[in-house]
Amino acid sequence: MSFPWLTVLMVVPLVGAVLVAALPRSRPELAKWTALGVSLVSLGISLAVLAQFDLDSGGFQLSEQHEWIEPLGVHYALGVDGIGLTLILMTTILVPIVIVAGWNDADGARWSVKTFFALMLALEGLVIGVFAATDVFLFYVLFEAALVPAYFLIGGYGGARRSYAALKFLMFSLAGGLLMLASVIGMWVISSSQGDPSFLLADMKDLSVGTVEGRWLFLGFFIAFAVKAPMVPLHTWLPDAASAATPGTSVLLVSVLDKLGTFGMIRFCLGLFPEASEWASPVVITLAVISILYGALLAIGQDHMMRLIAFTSVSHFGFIVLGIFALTSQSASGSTFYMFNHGLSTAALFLIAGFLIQRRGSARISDFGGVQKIAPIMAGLFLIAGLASLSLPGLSTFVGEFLVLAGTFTRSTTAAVFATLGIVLAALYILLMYQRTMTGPLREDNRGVTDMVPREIVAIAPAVVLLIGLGLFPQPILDLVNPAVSETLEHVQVGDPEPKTPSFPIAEGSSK
Amino acid sequence: MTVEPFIGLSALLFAIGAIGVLVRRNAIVVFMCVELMLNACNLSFVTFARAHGNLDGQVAAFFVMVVAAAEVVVGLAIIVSIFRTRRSASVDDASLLKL
Amino acid sequence: MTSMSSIVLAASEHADVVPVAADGVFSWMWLLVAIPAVSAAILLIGDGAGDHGPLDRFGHLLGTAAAIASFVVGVVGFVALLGQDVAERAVTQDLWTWMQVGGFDVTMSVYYDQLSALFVLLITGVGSLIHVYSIGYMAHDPRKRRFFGFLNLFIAAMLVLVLAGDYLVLFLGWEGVGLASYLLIGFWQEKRSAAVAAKKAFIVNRVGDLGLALGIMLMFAQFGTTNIHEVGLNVTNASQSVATALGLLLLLGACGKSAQVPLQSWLLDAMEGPTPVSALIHAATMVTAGVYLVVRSAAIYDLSEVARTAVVIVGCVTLLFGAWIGCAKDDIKKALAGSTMSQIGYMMLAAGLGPAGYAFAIFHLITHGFFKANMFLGAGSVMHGMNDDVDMRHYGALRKLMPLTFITFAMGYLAIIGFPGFSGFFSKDRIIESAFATNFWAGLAALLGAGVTAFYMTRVMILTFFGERRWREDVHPHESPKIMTVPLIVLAALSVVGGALTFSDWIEDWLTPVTGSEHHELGVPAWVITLIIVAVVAVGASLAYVLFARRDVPDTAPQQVSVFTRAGRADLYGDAVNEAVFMRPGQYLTRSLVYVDGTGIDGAVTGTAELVGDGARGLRRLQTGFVRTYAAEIFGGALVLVLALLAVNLA
Amino acid sequence: MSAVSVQAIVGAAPSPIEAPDVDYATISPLLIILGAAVLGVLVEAFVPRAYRFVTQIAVAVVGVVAAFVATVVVGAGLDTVDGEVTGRGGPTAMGSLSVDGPAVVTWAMLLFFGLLGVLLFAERRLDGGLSAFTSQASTPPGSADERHATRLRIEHSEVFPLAMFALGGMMFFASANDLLGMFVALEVLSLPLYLMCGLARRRRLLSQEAAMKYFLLGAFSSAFFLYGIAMVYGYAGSFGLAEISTAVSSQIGGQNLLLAGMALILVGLLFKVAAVPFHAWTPDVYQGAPTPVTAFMAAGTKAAAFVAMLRIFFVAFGGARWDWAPAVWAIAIITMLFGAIASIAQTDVKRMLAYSSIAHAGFLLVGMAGLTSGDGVTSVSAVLFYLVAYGAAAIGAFAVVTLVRDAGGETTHLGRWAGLGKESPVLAVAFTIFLLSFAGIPLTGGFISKWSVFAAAWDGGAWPLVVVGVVASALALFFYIRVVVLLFFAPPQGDGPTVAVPSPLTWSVVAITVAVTIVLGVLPGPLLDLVQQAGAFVR
Repeated sequence: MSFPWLTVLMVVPLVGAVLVAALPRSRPELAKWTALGVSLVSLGISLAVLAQFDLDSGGFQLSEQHEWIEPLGVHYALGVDGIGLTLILMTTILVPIVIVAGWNDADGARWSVKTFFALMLALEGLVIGVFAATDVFLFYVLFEAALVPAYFLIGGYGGARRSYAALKFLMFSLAGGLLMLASVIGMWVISSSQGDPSFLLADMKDLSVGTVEGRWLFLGFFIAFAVKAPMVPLHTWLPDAASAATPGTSVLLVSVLDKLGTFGMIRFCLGLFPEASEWASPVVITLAVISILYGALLAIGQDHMMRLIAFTSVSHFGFIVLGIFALTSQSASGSTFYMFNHGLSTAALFLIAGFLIQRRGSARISDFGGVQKIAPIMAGLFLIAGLASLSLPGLSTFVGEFLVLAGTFTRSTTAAVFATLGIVLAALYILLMYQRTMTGPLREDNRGVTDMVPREIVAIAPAVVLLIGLGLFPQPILDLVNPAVSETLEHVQVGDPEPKTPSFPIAEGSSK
Repeated sequence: MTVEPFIGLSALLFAIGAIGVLVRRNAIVVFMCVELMLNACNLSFVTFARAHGNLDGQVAAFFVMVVAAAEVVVGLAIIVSIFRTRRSASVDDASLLKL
Repeated sequence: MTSMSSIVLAASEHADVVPVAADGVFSWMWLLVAIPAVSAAILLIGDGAGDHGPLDRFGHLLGTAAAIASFVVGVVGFVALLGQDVAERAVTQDLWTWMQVGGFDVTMSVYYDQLSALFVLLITGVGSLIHVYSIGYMAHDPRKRRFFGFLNLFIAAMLVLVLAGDYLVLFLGWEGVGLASYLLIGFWQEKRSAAVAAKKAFIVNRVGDLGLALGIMLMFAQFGTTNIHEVGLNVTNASQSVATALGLLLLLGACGKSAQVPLQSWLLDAMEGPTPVSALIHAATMVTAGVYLVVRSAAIYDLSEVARTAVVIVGCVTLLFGAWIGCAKDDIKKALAGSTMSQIGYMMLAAGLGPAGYAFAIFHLITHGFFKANMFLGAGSVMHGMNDDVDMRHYGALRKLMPLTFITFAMGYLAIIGFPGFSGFFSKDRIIESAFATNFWAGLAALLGAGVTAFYMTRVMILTFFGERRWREDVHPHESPKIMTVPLIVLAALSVVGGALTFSDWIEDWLTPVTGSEHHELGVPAWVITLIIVAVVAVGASLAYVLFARRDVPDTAPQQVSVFTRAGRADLYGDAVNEAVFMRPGQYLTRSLVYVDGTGIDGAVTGTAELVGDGARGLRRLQTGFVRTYAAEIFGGALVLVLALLAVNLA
Repeated sequence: MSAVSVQAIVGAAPSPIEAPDVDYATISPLLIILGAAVLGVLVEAFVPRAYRFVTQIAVAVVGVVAAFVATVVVGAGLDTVDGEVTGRGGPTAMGSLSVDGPAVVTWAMLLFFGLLGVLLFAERRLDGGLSAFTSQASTPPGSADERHATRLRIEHSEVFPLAMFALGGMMFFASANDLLGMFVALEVLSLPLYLMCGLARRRRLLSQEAAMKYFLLGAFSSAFFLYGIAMVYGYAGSFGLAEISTAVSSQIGGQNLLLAGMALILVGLLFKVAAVPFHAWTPDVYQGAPTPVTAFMAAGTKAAAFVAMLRIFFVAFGGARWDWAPAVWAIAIITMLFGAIASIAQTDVKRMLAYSSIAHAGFLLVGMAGLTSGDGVTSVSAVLFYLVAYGAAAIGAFAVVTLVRDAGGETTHLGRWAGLGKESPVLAVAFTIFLLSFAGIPLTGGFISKWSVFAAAWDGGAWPLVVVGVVASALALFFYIRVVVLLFFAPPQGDGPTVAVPSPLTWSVVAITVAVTIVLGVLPGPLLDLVQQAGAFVR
């Protein structure tokens, strides 16, 4: 057994969480620094994992496997493929950013500062575990367990209506999780009816599941993931949660936790129920397109900044799901890449909006105006984040979005055309928000708004750098993702559609 | 001689007992109705014992009596203590625990 | 084998263009983009240093230097290209793989050929001049550094656009210039009107981009590639309908960028930006990107009659539309903007004529770049002297006080109306000719447009420089500093001699490998057409003279005017239409959706919760606390149970 | 004294009475507990009052521990049998008891609960050095005598022998192999509980009322049970489960007797496990009874009754499965939904726990829909696991309830629990863990138990039950989570709840139950193995 990299990667934040929680309540600064340190260490470890990951040999790597609950065939099994690793990286990158950005968010909250950061680390650890789990049972357990810290982050540190939002979030997720539980049990029964039960993803993939029951079981998983994702009409928890929680929490919620849903769709819906996934894809694609347009239109209609951003995420998740169920290598890789970048761009948006709200004491867009004049740096970064959100070419979000659309186009032109309308709406909601908050004559009651302090700049800078850098050089991550995606699609047994026009014989010495 | 009449009688007794439990207020009477139900059971035990030609049922009857006696002890203890508290043996007065 | 050769024959003449790998000078073409990009980055990140760092003192110099440097590279490249023999004038260099997934493979490549070369010169050349001009024009703006940063950003993006070897890379530049234009239109952000105009420009452009993006997707779906050259080759195998669809989608994109009907509405508002921006982006370069796109995609349009016709119609409509607006505006910049629309209409029209017109489209594009930039800068110079007043009714008799501005502006004027011998004369003449040669009505529209152009430009000229002074009290007109006038002089010179490009059909021959060429024979000899044109122009000009030079000009715009004028002042109701058709319904839609989301979807959830709650309270009431009720429940339950089981048996 | 021996006497008239041969070693746990109970009675009689309480504790604890050891020994010694079902152990004591795998496991479980219960009974630090039980049950509440008795610090140490009797009855109930034995066991376990319910020191009116309600309804339902037995006897001519099952599978005619009998027996058992519509007593009794008793009762009675139910219906009525299964399904569904929904509107912690116990009865009934035997997750193994996890959590939860107090003793109104998270984080976390276990959140015992009953049911083809179960869990979740919100997020009322500092006794109970809940969630393997090794019932 080689060195258990993934276990370490998962355990370090958890241990860190315990450590931070154990620190004396009277020393909040110490807790903050410790948390930051731990998160940076796990970032380092994740990079080490990346370094060990072999791009050429696909499949799951750095795998670990131990018997856990022998009678049920449950294993403690971890392993990463390109998709999982990408999302793990996203998580480990985002958590330090969030910690630095939310440095003072917990001060003066009803709960202690240390708990705030402890919960963040706990969430990080559990989420990493989910991304790395290769045992369905383990996945389910961690998937549900991750809710607990998130729940307390919302309910313990949010603004008004936080406990309502927390409860709503938890209820939606748990209800979805229970449906998934039913499906998991179903899978187990099938597996035990075909020899010794085993929850290993590899074993469950090979089960022969009847068409009809396969579709029912698929539904159980899919709904759970659709709640997380969140897809219309199961999205209503997100705006409430995002508007009630602290910006940092919202980031962890939308950028990290919600990815579990879309990740689960690739890993489990496609992985366990290829037939059902293909069967369901028309409906899912329709829902995804609806999410895209619906989310965008509602975003345009919002006056609360956080709610607006939340709805933009509904729209973006529509793109991600669309890409996954279009079942082409372009769209699926695009979706995975999109997940990564959506994490960064949304994080930037939430955090900067958070700074703004914190300074002005109001989240209503109509309370702002002309901030650009006195806070140019904030305005600039906010604009970049916004442009990333409307996926401007040259920023990494564009790569993901275009891959999704192009891939979808080859599969379903109609869906692609309607989805593409989203880019116009995106421009609308972002630029409207920017115009109303940042530009125009400076309002008197906004004079108090100060520009970003170095700490905040340091927090946002990495995200911006990545957004631009990956916009021009996305290939490293795409190389990471492609093999995993193509394996998944082979498992689903769909190939990319061939170009419809026979290609013209290309003369010698041409560009390619 | 068939068993039906006896069974019918026992069923009747049982029903009377059950109805009594539902309609009477006095705890003592309610309790007596329960005893009546038990005795209805005894009757059918004995009847079936005859029908089957083995003694199990009759033995059972004895067990039931013993148990019933024990029940009386416990039951009366409880009822009496409540009576001493409330000066009333009506089961409807004791309805603080609800909702 | 035979089949393949037949395909080769089927392919239009672009097929025989074979890009050669870049070497020598050409392997440095990426510097064109890199220099301004880096400079832009430096200038913009300089923000971190606060607004009083060294960058704020020397930033504008850096920006200008970057533009000029990149111009030098452009010249070197152009000379080198002249040195190549014709077959090897399409040079391509793969820089890195942008994105590759499955069969989808996009390379960041430089594609430098005759067409790009001309554009590079235009962009960097005019760009540099305008940088220089801006040093003077923006001298007192506190955010000068950022302004030059944006200008550099624009130059870089525009060069990406014209050097792209792949439609997706072109799209990168395409949106890049859109962003730059957004930032520059809204440069004076504290003016709400500016901010709104900027947003409008970006969003209307996005609508166009919708077309371009879908076009690129269609290319991928059809040909499995988005490389411009390969698409050009493969499209010859595609069905008629595919070519048409591609053509129309690209046209939609072009309309957005080039402010062609129906996506014209943003250009006039865009005049909110600083005047150099209007000159560079909204006159000389960016707005012509649409024309570039069409010409670059010649291979596609060659195959679709329908698409070409659409282009022609858009061109004709816009050239009249713009001219009309130009006549009605009192704001000098808006008048010029209208004229820009109309001139680009000419280019579109030419491009729509196919191989017969591509070259002339580009030709007019270049000359227009010269004289329109010249006139905008001139207008800027005037405003500079008039305390940024833009209302021509407040001008008059400036020719004495601003001699240089007057002369240079006049050069531009003569060029645009097509005064014989000036650059505009040649380029416009060619277009109208070939228009007549292809389609009489198109030709007629173009001819009419020429007359109207003469009319409104003469009007501008007279109102601004002739007649008696109508200035406000506190205005003391004065000539602008050298730093501003020198660029004017250069551009004026170019406006005069720009026509030289066509001597001995140089530009046609130069572009032929890219665009192909064909010549429609006119029924009448060319000089007849030319005479007619000159006559029409003369009529337009003299009409304006009669209307505006003879009578004195009211200080405020008269309200009792013909419906034509009123319509023109209202931009022919373009905004009104947009508002009625898109904005209002959109707002209604969003508002109702917000309501639905709150009460409908979320309501369903909370409603269920409440329902359960009520159920719970109901059940709670069952627990009466009366032991006999409980007993009754037990008894009933027992009864039901017994009967149920018996029923199973009896049934 | 069982049916078989009776037959022997009558059968051959002249022959001498042969002594029934009983393998005392095998049933030693039972004997030890009953012995401890009797000893306890003697202690009451002879040990001076000063030492009585302590002595009783000693007797009880020693008895339980000894019985537990004996159980382990017996369990280790069970030999595997391969009949039509694989199992281990078998009938003993002339067939009146069946000491098989499930029985032994249940014994161990019950003894474990018993020990925890005794520890709670023994707690004396919470109420000014007095136990949770009234000084003299005979004195009217608030009377001078009562105050006098309290002043003299008189205490009811009878609860310990009573508890031992109840425990013995439960163990007997779980392993009785004929219906008559079961009836006796049922009464032996019930009668002491009736009394114990009435012994609360505080709020005696409620306590007495609870006792009376429990008693009357219990007697009422046991009458049904008995009448059912009578009918089944009439049908099969014997009380032995084995004989009955042969009759069920072979005999023709008299179906109605059988069916009615099964139904009535079911009534009696469903009453004990608190299934709808025979649940009505549960909230009132759980609330009124002294909390330690509630804890003991909640865990123990359910366990014993469920095992007995499984034994009767799988062993005796297994052949008629398709006659009773639908009824059980229906009741399971009603119970799950009722318990889940009704708990939402509760404002009293103890009542809330009562309703949750009703809901859990429903889930356990789902487990009954599984396979009777096999090497996977069978009904028996699933239900046994569930009972352990649920029992531990329930006892723990009630133990916490005993600690949250105000001037008037325990304060059980939910509103007063607001802000417990600040007052005593440890306690709040512990209670949360129990609630999460009830809700079936992963990494708690509740999750694995829910998981296994659902899996068993699905395996048995009852996937509709699983779906309803999932829905019910979702509903129940809403409630449990709301309580958690209350504990941590809601602003405390007034000065908030006060948490009494208990002796190590209660602490250890809380600690143990928390540990068990977590371990069963994280490492359920060993126990799952155990319950699966236990195999099926052997008749």
